[in-house]
Amino acid sequence: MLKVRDIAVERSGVPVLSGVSFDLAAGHALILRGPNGIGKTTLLRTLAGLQEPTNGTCEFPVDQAAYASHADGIKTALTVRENLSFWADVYGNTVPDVIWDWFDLGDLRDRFAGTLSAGQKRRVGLARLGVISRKVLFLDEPTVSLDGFSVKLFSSFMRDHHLAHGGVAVIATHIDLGLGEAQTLDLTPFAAQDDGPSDSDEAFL
Amino acid sequence: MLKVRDIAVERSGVPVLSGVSFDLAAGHALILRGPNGIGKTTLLRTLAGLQEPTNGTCEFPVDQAAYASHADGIKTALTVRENLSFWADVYGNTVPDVIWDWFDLGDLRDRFAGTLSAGQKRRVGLARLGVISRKVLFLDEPTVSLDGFSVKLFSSFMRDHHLAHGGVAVIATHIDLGLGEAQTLDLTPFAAQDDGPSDSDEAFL
Amino acid sequence: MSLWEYANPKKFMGWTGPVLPWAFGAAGVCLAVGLFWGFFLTPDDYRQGSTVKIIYLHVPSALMAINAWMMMLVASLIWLVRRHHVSALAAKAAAPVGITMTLIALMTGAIWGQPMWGTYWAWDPRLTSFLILFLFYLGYMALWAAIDDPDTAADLTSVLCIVGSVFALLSRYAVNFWNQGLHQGASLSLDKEENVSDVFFFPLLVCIAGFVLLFVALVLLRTRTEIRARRLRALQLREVRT
Amino acid sequence: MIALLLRDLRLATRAGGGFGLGLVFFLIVVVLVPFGVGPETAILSKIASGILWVAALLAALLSLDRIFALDFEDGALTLIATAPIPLEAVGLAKATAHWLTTGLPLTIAAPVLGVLLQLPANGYSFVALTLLLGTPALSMIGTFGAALTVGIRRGGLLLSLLVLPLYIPTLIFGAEAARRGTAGLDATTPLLMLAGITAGSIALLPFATAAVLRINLR
Amino acid sequence: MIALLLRDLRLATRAGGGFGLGLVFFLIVVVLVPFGVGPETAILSKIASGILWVAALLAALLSLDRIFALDFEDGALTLIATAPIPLEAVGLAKATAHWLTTGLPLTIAAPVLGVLLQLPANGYSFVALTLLLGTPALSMIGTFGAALTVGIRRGGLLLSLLVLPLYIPTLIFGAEAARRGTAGLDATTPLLMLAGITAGSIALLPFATAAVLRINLR
Ligand code: HEM
Ligand SMILES: Nc1ncnc2c1ncn2[C@@H]1O[C@H](COP(=O)(O)OP(=O)(O)OP(=O)(O)O)[C@@H](O)[C@H]1O
Ligand SMILES: Nc1ncnc2c1ncn2[C@@H]1O[C@H](COP(=O)(O)OP(=O)(O)OP(=O)(O)O)[C@@H](O)[C@H]1O
Ligand SMILES: [Mg+2]
Ligand SMILES: [Mg+2]
Repeated sequence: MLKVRDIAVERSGVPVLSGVSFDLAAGHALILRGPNGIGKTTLLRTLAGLQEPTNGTCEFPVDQAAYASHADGIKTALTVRENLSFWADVYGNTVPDVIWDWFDLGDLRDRFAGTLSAGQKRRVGLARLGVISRKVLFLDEPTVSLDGFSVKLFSSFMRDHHLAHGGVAVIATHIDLGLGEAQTLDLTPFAAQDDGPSDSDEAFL
Repeated sequence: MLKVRDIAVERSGVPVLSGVSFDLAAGHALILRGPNGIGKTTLLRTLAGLQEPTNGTCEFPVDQAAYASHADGIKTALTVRENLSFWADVYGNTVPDVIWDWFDLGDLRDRFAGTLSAGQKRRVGLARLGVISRKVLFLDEPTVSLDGFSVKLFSSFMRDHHLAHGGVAVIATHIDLGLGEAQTLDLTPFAAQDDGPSDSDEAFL
Repeated sequence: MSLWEYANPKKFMGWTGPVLPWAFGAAGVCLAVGLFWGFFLTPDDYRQGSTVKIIYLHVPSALMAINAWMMMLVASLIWLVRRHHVSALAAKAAAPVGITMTLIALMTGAIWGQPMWGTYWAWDPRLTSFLILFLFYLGYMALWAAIDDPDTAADLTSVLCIVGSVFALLSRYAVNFWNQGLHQGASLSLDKEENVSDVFFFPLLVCIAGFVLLFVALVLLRTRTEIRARRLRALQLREVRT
Repeated sequence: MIALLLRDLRLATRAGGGFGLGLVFFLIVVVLVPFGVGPETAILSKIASGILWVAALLAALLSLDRIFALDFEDGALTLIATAPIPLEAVGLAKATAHWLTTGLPLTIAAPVLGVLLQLPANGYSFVALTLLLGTPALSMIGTFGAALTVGIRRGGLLLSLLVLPLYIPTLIFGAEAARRGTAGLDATTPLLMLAGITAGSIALLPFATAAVLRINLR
Repeated sequence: MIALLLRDLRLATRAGGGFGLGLVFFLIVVVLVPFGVGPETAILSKIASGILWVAALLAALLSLDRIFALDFEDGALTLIATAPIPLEAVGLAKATAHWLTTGLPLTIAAPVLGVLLQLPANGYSFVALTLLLGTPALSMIGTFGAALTVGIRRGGLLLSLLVLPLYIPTLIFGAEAARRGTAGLDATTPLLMLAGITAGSIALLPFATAAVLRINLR
């Protein structure tokens, strides 16, 4: 469902990763690992279409993809429910009632998002994924600030509601998500050569 | 060195925790645990003096205390070195040369902080603690976004350079820091009574 | 039992409940008498014709506009020093009443200005300082509205009210210096020489009394509403936690 | 697109959302000018329509940085950009929300504030008409400018700098039409030009806005 | 305190830092006014000193929200508040940095821009003098306002609303002194008042600023 071939990415003109390839069949997740600054965020942004790869190709149903970044994009002046319905509207869905249970948000439904704790906010950010129901997810450190229980909520959402229905996911994380069967890709070996100038700098060399 | 007695805290007029007491002798750390939204952040803010406790007392050498929040307070338009020297100046210190090794920042010294990855930024935020050299530290999820190696850097900084020199630290975290000997305090039992209105709402009920 | 006890929200609700209808009643009677007397039982002015009768709305509202701010200043100080919630809420409650008074004074003045000075507006010092007062009210209310946490809002608006008062005084002086005006000088004073003639004066006094009473009644009413809103909030917050 | 528009309007009317503050700023600029210039009626009434236009422009300008920056900072913009709405529609929705919360209230308030500046009697309708025609262009151009500066933290003043030259044609024709109208002269040509600028901006700038957003989110 | 001041100055001069943008805004307002008001010399030279003051005030106003909001958003303000600098000193340092990056450049630029507005010859020194005396008050009052609204996301326009009435006395005395000076009249009283306001603000407002910051960080 997701096919990445020999992709190379750069950040602000500095090459970051190169030669990354992987395949992901429906129902599978890929965990991106690697030390800080290796380029996980950059790779995910590229897959999500926010920046162009400098080399290589990736194939997947673009209209089925969604991206979740470090930042949650939650509006502090809207309630949790309003935040989620906005995303539902944008993606032409409605907010399914089960979402409140999936992410343990029942009690927080009508709280202003600005008054949530770090982890509660993050849960709302993740609930967005359940609302938009896209098949191809690119997630950047989704479990930051979450306690152990919430991490479990997230993994069971991924396993039972996303992957089980034929979704795929590429997830950058530093912790163990408990998605036992997921493939892992350590990006360390793909770090770009220092001497490879970027496409646009190359012209001046 | 740090003595907290029967402290109660609230957030925006809602009681969050009550009856929290603990003692911390020089050279010891306390790990705060508890599910998202239990009140770790609120407790740390109270200890750091940003808000008043609604009850109870805490005693520690105030002029030796420092606080590190979820957010790093790093100026993206300054270089890493400039960021750290600012904090050194504010606390009347200079930036010790060892700091670059402690937090593996040698290569990033003259990068603008805005061009760092999430984890690199966090390392700079932590390096601030080494720069200001205060004895009593209140740390809110210091290892968010850090990879395993950086978490180890942080724990050895805490153990070998902070606690070993008679410092104390109260640390809220969801992961295992590997500070083996540290006490742990789970805040779950201290959640404030549901019917205990805050001082200022009380008058209206 | 100290006087402060009456400022406890529950006590306050207790004693204001019965007082409120009387306050409104008295305000109604004074206004009815004063305005009727003023509008129908006094002669037209020899220069201004019947337009002079606007004075029965204009002067009382102008006085109350200033006094409302004074009251807010006192209430803010009490909140900062003694932290009495009712005091903060009373200041909050007085602002919309005060701004309405300011607007009435401005509008009646403008309507009066057209026949008198041939223009709705002139940058006369008195008028100008009222406009500035209006801005202060607006800022004060906007700050209340912008902050969710009621205690924080009370603290911040109190500081704003105090700092604002100093600058309002300064503006009053500045404006006087800046432009010599068209507007009447003070014509209500103990010094009889300067006063308007008695025919206008007595109904005016009754109207002023009516406005004072109306102000008190409205502020009490609104303070009660604010207290209830706070109570509701407290209950909701408790709800959220259970 | 409607969802986005509704959300923006809702956000604007929430606490701290800034609805009405553009209006207040307009009011305050209009009030300040006499303090600076002095209270003489003769001078004030001559400059009234021009000052109203400049003040409306500044008020519109000041609320521009809210258009995208908030969504950018909390990450919502990235998510919106990867959502199934064309970025052109996003630009248009944002501009519409800006106009509804700023341009329209300004247009309604301008005649009232004209009193303070001693605007001559027949100026009221012209000031209102020109603002009604011109403010949509201000919102659309401003949205483009906001999209240009969205990556820059607190680009507020840079934004003003970029947008103001783009505003000048609108200002010239708008203020000229208002001035001619107030003075009882024929104002057809500037009015037509004003309408043309507005129509052109709305037709073309959403595409530029989308292009620029795409680059800034890269 | 010096460390904070130096940091703020350095940040201001970095990319996107906003140094000089206040100045540019000032320039642009001054340029816009003739477009709005029309080009007649007689009118322009009468309103020149007043418009310069109003424009300077607006430029100062627009850069106010940078004073605390950036530090608040990235958490630096909380850390500074728990650092061993009294908050009063923080307020003063912030106001000083604001003045050095905005008030001072404006003062220097104003006489130059006076040319565009046909300022009469003997007005230049008075405009510069009054701005030099008055802009520190604008920075200090503005810092207080910025501290007041720091908890509110993008409180920019609310900030303007709160600060503008506080600016009025400064504006009146400043503009009046400049006008009288330009017209060759005696300007001693307004100049003294202006100096008084500046001195008073600097003496007292840091305390109010600190109080308000403490509340907002709670
Ligand atoms: C928008 C315009 C106006 C405003 C804001 C305004 C404001 C005020 C204020 C604040 C007072 C109370 C003075 C005091 O007792 O301290 C007052 C009183 C008065 N005004 Fe006006 N005024 C306006 C227009 C006018 C006009 C057009 C007239 C008629 C010529 C007028 C006639 C009076 C008179 C006779 C008093 C009573 C004087 C006194 O008792 O002090 N006003 N006005
Ligand atoms: N805005 C930027 N401008 C320039 N360089 C950047 C920028 N953001 C990140 N970089 C650099 O690009 C490289 C890859 O960063 P990226 O954010 O992709 O890392 P990451 O693997 O996500 O790290 P982390 O685990 O810390 O989030 C790093 O060396 C980083 O310093
Ligand atoms: N700004 C705020 N206004 C009102 N309530 C808040 C605010 N911030 C947090 N809360 C509430 O206060 C309680 C305690 O929050 P706090 O941030 O202290 O939790 P935490 O233990 O740090 O959680 P996390 O692990 O998610 O960071 C939570 O129920 C939260 O919803
Ligand atoms: Mg990353
Ligand atoms: Mg927390």
